[in-house]
Amino acid sequence: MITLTSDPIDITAALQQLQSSQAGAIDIFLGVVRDNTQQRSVDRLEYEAYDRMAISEMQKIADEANKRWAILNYTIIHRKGVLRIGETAVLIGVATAHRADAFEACRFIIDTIKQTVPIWKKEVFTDGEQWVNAHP
Amino acid sequence: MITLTSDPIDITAALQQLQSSQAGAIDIFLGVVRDNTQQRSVDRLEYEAYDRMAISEMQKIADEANKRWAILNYTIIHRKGVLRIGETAVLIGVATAHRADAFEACRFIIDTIKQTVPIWKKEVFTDGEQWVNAHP
Amino acid sequence: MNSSVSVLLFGITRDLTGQSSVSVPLLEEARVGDLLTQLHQQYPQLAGIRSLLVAVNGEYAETDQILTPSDEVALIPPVSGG
Amino acid sequence: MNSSVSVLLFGITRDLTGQSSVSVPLLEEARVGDLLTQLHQQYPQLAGIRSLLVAVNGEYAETDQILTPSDEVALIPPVSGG
Repeated sequence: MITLTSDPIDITAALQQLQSSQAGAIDIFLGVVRDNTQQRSVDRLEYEAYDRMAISEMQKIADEANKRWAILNYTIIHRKGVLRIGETAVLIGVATAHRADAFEACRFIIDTIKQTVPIWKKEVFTDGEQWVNAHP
Repeated sequence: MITLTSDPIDITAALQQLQSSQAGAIDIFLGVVRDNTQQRSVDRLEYEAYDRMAISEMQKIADEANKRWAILNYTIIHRKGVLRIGETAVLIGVATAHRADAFEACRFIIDTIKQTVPIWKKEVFTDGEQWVNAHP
Repeated sequence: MNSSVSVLLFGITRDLTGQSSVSVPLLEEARVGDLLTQLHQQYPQLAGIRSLLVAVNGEYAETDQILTPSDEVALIPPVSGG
Repeated sequence: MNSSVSVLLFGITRDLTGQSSVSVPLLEEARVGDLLTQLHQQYPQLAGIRSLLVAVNGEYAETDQILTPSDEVALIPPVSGG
């Protein structure tokens, strides 16, 4: 299941959705807003998405992961809007029979999301702001 | 934090304990009881531990992970006793600044637990039972 | 025939132009590469961005793809989700 | 001097012997390897286990480690946690 949302991510609900009686391994990755980046103090992050395409690109990644690994269930949830320190920006959950598949698929999904999905993050520091990756 | 317990694993509490304002990534691995193994139908698992040594061996693994990766917080929780399909037998959680460390440390911890920690699992099938790994 | 295409702007491209979409005149048989050239002429500040891709109807497009006025076009500056 | 050491048994070793600990007579300067030999003589069914390690005072022990009656000794069949 793929979700792009302005609401806080409900980890318990995500876990519930991953359950499968055949699952022996579940890997859950959380991308969290931390209080600093490159030694600059972060006040908040502002996420913006090209919604329609962000969802279809995340679906492509999930489809590719399903081809490469024996996935029983997965969930991808990405936040948009203003996020404060400690909030979860992205949750990837993968349930598989065996643990290697869960770890590898989960990592593939988050790594690829960061490369191809049209979502943009502005870091708002205590002393300025910048769109991440935008500048040479 | 390291826990060996007969009580169900509380994932929300584990997540709470992993929080850190410096954390940008949290990886959580769950080992779950699945309904079959090698095509045999599983009724339940029975876990037994040499408690004192299981805890000290898990602590050694955590210490080694802390040396190898920049870990902000970790939690390792292992169940003992009778576990039914869908129950969580083990939870590993690692919080780091960057995601590669979280994935690698989490996987190292679960892989090494399976090699060195004196915990034993009996698979009780619908038609028999066996101690896992015990026989040649 | 004079026509134009509307281009959606996000992130730094929205900030730099001050607009969330811009209308760009479209010559017949214009390609994605032509659109990028026109946008750079119209908004020289776009040159400060590390890379710019174009999506057409929600899919990444090559520079030789031909545009039509009914396409949903978007400028995609470097993504930074996750 | 006649003495003995108590050996904790877990998992398949407990099932095979029907006991959760056994007392093994200990000669002076007896080593972990000697204990394993005695246990195998006393409980031939242990031979069916893929491997057996010994822990002394909660640490994996080499076969040449010398045992004393006050040691906490445990047989460690192949682990299968996780």
